[in-house]
Amino acid sequence: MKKRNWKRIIINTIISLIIPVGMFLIFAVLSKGRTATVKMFVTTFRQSIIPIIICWGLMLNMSVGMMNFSAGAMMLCAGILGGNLAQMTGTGIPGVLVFCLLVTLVEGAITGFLYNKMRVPCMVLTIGMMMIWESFPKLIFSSGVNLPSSMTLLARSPYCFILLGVMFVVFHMLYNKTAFGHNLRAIGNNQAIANSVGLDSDKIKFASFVFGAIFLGIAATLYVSERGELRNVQFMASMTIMMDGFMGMFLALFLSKYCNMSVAVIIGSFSMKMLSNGFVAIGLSARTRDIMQGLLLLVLLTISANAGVFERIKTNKAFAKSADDEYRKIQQTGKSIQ
Amino acid sequence: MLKKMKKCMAFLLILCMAVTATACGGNTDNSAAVNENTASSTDANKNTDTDTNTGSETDENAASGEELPRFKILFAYQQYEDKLGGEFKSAIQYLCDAYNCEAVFYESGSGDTAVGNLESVLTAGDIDGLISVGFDTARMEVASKYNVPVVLACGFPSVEAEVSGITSYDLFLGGVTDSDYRAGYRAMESLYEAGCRQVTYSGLSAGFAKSHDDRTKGVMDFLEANPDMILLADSYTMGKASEDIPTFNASFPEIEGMAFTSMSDALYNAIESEDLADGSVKIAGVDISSKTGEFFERGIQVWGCGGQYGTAMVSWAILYNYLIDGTRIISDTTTPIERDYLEITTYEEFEDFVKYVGVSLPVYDAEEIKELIHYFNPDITYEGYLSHAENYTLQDIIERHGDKIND
Amino acid sequence: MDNSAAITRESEENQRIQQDLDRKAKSKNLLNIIIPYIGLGFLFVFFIIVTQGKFISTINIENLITQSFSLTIIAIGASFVYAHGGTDFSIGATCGCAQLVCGLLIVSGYPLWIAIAACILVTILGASATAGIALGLGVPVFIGSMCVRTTFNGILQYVAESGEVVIDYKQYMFMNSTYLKVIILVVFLAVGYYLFNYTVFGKYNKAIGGNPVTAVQAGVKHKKLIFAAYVALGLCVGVAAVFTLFRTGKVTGTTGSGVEFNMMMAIALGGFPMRGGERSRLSAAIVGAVTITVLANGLQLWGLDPATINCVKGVLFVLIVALSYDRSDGKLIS
Amino acid sequence: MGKELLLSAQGVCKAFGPTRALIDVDVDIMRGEVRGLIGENGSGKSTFSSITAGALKADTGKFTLKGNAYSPQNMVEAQSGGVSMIIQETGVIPGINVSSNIFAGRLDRFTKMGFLDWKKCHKAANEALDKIGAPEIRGEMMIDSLNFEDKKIVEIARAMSSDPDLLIIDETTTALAAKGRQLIYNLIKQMREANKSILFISHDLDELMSVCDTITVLRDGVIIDTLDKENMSIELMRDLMVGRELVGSYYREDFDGSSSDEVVLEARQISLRPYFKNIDLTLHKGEILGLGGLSDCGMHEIGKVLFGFEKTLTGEVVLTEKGKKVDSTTTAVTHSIAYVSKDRDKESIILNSSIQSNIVLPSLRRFSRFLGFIPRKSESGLTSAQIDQMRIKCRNGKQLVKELSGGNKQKVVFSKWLGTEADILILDCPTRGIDVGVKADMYKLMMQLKKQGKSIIMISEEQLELIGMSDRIMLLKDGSVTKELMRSKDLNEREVINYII
Repeated sequence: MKKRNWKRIIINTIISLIIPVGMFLIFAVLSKGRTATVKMFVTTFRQSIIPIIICWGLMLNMSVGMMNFSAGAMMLCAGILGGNLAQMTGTGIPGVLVFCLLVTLVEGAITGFLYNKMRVPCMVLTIGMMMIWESFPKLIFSSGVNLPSSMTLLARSPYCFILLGVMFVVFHMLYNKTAFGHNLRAIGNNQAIANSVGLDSDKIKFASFVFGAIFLGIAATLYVSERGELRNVQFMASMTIMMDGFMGMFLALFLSKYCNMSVAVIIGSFSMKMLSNGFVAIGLSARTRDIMQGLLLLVLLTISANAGVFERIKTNKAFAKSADDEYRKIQQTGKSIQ
Repeated sequence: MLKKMKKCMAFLLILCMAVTATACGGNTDNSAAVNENTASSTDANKNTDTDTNTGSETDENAASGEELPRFKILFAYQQYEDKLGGEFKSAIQYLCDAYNCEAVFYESGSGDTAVGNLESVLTAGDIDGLISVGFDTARMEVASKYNVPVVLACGFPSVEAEVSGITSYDLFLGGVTDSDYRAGYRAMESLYEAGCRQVTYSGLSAGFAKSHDDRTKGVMDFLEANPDMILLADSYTMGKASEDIPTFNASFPEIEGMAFTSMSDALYNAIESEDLADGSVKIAGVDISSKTGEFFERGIQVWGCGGQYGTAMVSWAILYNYLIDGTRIISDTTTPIERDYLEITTYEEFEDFVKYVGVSLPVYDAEEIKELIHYFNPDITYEGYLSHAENYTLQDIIERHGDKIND
Repeated sequence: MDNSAAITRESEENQRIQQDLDRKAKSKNLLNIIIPYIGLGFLFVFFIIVTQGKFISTINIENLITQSFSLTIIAIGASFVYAHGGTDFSIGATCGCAQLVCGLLIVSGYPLWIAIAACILVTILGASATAGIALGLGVPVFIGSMCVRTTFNGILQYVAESGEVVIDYKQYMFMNSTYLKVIILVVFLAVGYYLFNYTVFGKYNKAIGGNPVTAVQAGVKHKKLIFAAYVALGLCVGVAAVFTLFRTGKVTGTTGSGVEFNMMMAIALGGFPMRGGERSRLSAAIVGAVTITVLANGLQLWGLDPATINCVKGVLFVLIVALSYDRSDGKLIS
Repeated sequence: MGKELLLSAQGVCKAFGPTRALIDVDVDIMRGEVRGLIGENGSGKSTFSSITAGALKADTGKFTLKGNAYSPQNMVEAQSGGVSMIIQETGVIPGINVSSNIFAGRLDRFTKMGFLDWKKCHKAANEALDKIGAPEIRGEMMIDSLNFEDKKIVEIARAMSSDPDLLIIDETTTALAAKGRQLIYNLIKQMREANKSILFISHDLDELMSVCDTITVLRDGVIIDTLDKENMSIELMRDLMVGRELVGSYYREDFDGSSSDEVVLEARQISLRPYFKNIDLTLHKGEILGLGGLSDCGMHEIGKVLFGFEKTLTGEVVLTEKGKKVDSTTTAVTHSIAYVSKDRDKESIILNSSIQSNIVLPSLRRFSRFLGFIPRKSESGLTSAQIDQMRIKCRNGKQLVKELSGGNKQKVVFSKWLGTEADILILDCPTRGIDVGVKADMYKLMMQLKKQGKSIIMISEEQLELIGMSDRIMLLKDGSVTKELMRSKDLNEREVINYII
């Protein structure tokens, strides 16, 4: 029992690491070692922190089959409001953190409330909310936010990793170790039954919005501190903020078959960043980069989507063969009897 | 179910009303123009904010304002969120207040939405004239359909078909543009002079704004002219420039220089946190932001430029000429009046720039614009405009109204 | 009701109860029929008031037609894709590329019809690529189309970088005539409506949206159908692309960006069920498309400050959805 | 056994839209009583039980449980109140383990300062499973690794885990094979001994007779009568619930198993991993071929392969006279093969769409005219014809299928295939969870089809049905044929069971 488990674990780890490692090697070769430096690794990892955290936030909604398009806008709104409020109140770095969290929490709560009241698909609702969150800060702080360098510390090297670590623990616990996490999955897997056996899906979905908001709040904090300034964006522009989060999430969804979700997200988002950075290091021009990225991404997803397909075919073949053999035997014996 | 619906309808209606209230009440003048019912409230705060934004505005009105006819001037720009957008807005607002005109701003949008938006905006209010940042034949067609004269500010079309298309319309009064190509070229040049041979460039997605495309062209041409300068990497993703810096740095430790189509604090911060600010890397880029000075002081930035909004003011003058007495300044509309940027290469220049360009009083005050208007100054000519464009420098601004600006 | 019911339910008040239950049901059905249009109606009234009637001036009505043209055409195609529960994020990029090809051909002097044909071909190729990826490679179409999007966007940028493609606008003014657009719109609406409601194509698509397994067990060639649906979308996008090109007169790197989101919003606003199935109605998609245009147009007419427009847009969006979305899934919605 | 009142319902009414499912229903259940609840499909049995178990809410009427008023908001509340139910259709949540299924919605009780304590949870789950006599299922197993039957057992465990005073068993036994049934009977015995009560809903009248103390008959939402042990009789019950005389017996009378030796469908050495290997099968014209076995013996998958829904790994399925290979459902349907799946709601019908579009779906290709045009008339024509013929209980063809009761759903499935005028029908558990009335109709129908020279493959877990209906019975055990029996008078359940266990 135990032994078999170990084997399984090893296999799974290998499968889930194929993509990042493979990509790393490919790029290392193509870029003549440029990507194989520690610096590159650290940079890529640091760049993927925000996507990872966003991704965790989205994942909570995603596992109930809800896609939150307003995530980027929520972050932007939080960043601008939070940053300004922190400066006004002179609460410094903790201020930024707290206010960003506060804003996203409120946003999450409102979205969740409307979702339960209106009973329209999350996708639809959040498109609307995106427009609101995008343009709301404009009415108050038309010129966005500018943070003094003293307040952007959180994005710097040790602290951002610490934050990541903390959020990792939080997500891992939330998703795997709490009743909430399991209720979430139950609803995600079959809501009709989950309801009929008495899971309060409204409550749980609302919670998923709020908990998701926590992650977005942290992401917003990092986002605003990393840039030190945020400008209000135009209609739907906030999508780009969370797009890499999205891409990572889909990869993670595939990987989660082989490793724990919380890790899968990290691998997924990291791979995505590696992809975009790798092409830069190779020295492709920006344009070809876009094209290549699209194609490689496709390859990547195809691989992960079809993981295990070949072994299935193989086992089927084996089964068919054995069947044939047996059949032939029976025939012969049948003949010999006659 | 129905009850639920009623409930959330009520909730949303309240939300809606709240927003509309802010929209009509708390906001700039144009809304007042369209719906009278809120005019009173907005007039009130119009006065207040114009007071704050220009000190010398009231006596302008006293001098010449009253008897001037009231024109409604439309200004088009992609997005007013960025710094330049803000500058455009306040500059045009300033002139319109000074000359008893009414300014209407709208976001032009791109593609066929741009055409649609223009149609709608022109349908909305009896617009007398349009100043547009970037323009094309399709929109010119719309404008002429609504019989609105147009002046193009910043980003004059370069493709032959486009130029002939636009200029074939009688209502096209010509264009005033910054020498964006030169700006791009100069940025690289100054990096080159500073000894950088291996550089990166961060631009904007092609087609988003003509001026940025021109800058990119300038950059590329310089690179061709000087093969010993190598472009290590370039990127054009909107709003991601600051995220590219770490990538560039990590994959090309040998970077010596970085050029940007538009500087912003985000970039400066990225450079800072990537420890590129130790002087190993020089930077050059268009647009001035709050951190620019510091980087000049530390000798990291070797070249910067700004002050485009002056161009918009000149375009305004051209339009006003046509509106008030039908004077056409530009006879041959196929070539725009080209104006250089205010270039900055030292910290001192930066200080001046902040003092004389980035303040409440625009680079041209109402009096100086008067000189450009035939109605007030009959002997103004096209040549006059050209020379006026020639000596658009910091020095010139200081001479013109340095005294008006109190330290 | 069958006779056994009559025996047990003949009692006075049971009869009465049954009657007013039936009445309730009737009125509910009636409501369900008008609900999808409430949002649009609300908007019309709202804008007519805030723009003091400018909104329904003849000139603006004409504007509305021309402005809603492309999106409506696309919505017709999209409704087939969404009917079987699919989606496509690549159409913006393919739309851009198609215009690029069309523009280049025109500029280099090929006859108009070739250019148009090529334009439509490109979008169909794009859509087929998306479908192929989803069906052949088993990648979820949502994300598969993202990849197609990135790729096509790259291609567009790649070419557009070397300078925008500008066609002789005035020479092709006839392509902008409102009459032509109205005619094409009517044709597409008619064909779309026919296909969607009266043919195997439409019905099978809806069936697949409802329950793929059942559809397959009923002998539906689902892959073939889904592919066909995407091709239909491609065709519509192609046509839209052609007219967009002649409306704008040029192709830049950003041409076509955002079309996919507009399409999605149209689908959402019209109350088109996101998972497709029986309840998908073509009219919903079209109402959505019109609503989007009305929103954009009306808010510009209203003349709000640019900063406010999007906020109001968002609120109105949510409001309309709240008014007119079909809620029969109740809690089970996701 | 003291006759003290456990649960009483007074004047319960419930309406779905304009259809009234329950009208003024009064039921009193004593402690230690096993109460049977019978009625045709759509007579309101399930509605009543769901309301009692808190899955639905009554419009009017009041419940009292153990003397005090009782109105549960959801099933969890009902369970804590002491009422729990085993649902008719499969009701386990996929993708999570058995424990979280058993304690779905009640996981919080195993949390220590917010975190789940799995040890405790699994332990409790295993106890529950042991208690109902299913020690082979463990809490830490993934639910998806269990077969249909064991999933049902997990549900039972869920119901019992809160040791209820009233257990509602809603048509569960019909879905179960021998093992599960035995398990349930034991359960009932235990409960009765512990002076607790059962509300037992089933279509198997003999079963009811043997199990129940009293039986309440519902028809069309109204209580017709309540019989106690003395005056129970199959005939009486049938007549009461159907409201009309059911003449003759239920299965076919004749015992002539011969059929024309013209083969219509032939399967040569078909296999499907991991279900079965090397099955040869021939179906003759006008023959009813029965496939029997335990639910996990692979017979259901055989049906799928024969229909071309699953691809066989070896050999082939051939339509003999046309010599056409059946490799896809499309070929199957176009060559008039029909398939009724066992899992009705998941596979056979589109819940969220109207009766009409369900019924016409497989016939559309036949209807389609020039340019794939489908005349509205042919659709509505077929629908109304089928609704009449099958006596589907509904407002009209536009009604959504999900609003129908189990049996009526099944009728819709049948009518959709009858509409295609198929020559070969593959019926997987055709009478699963439907009442006597409908059952009788179905069997009559099958005989009619047989007479019309159509061939039927009937896959069934009910031996009686197999013996009663088929000309030839193939019995399977773990994926291979163990015995082939011809129709004969002296064929009995015993015999059959020997070959399948």
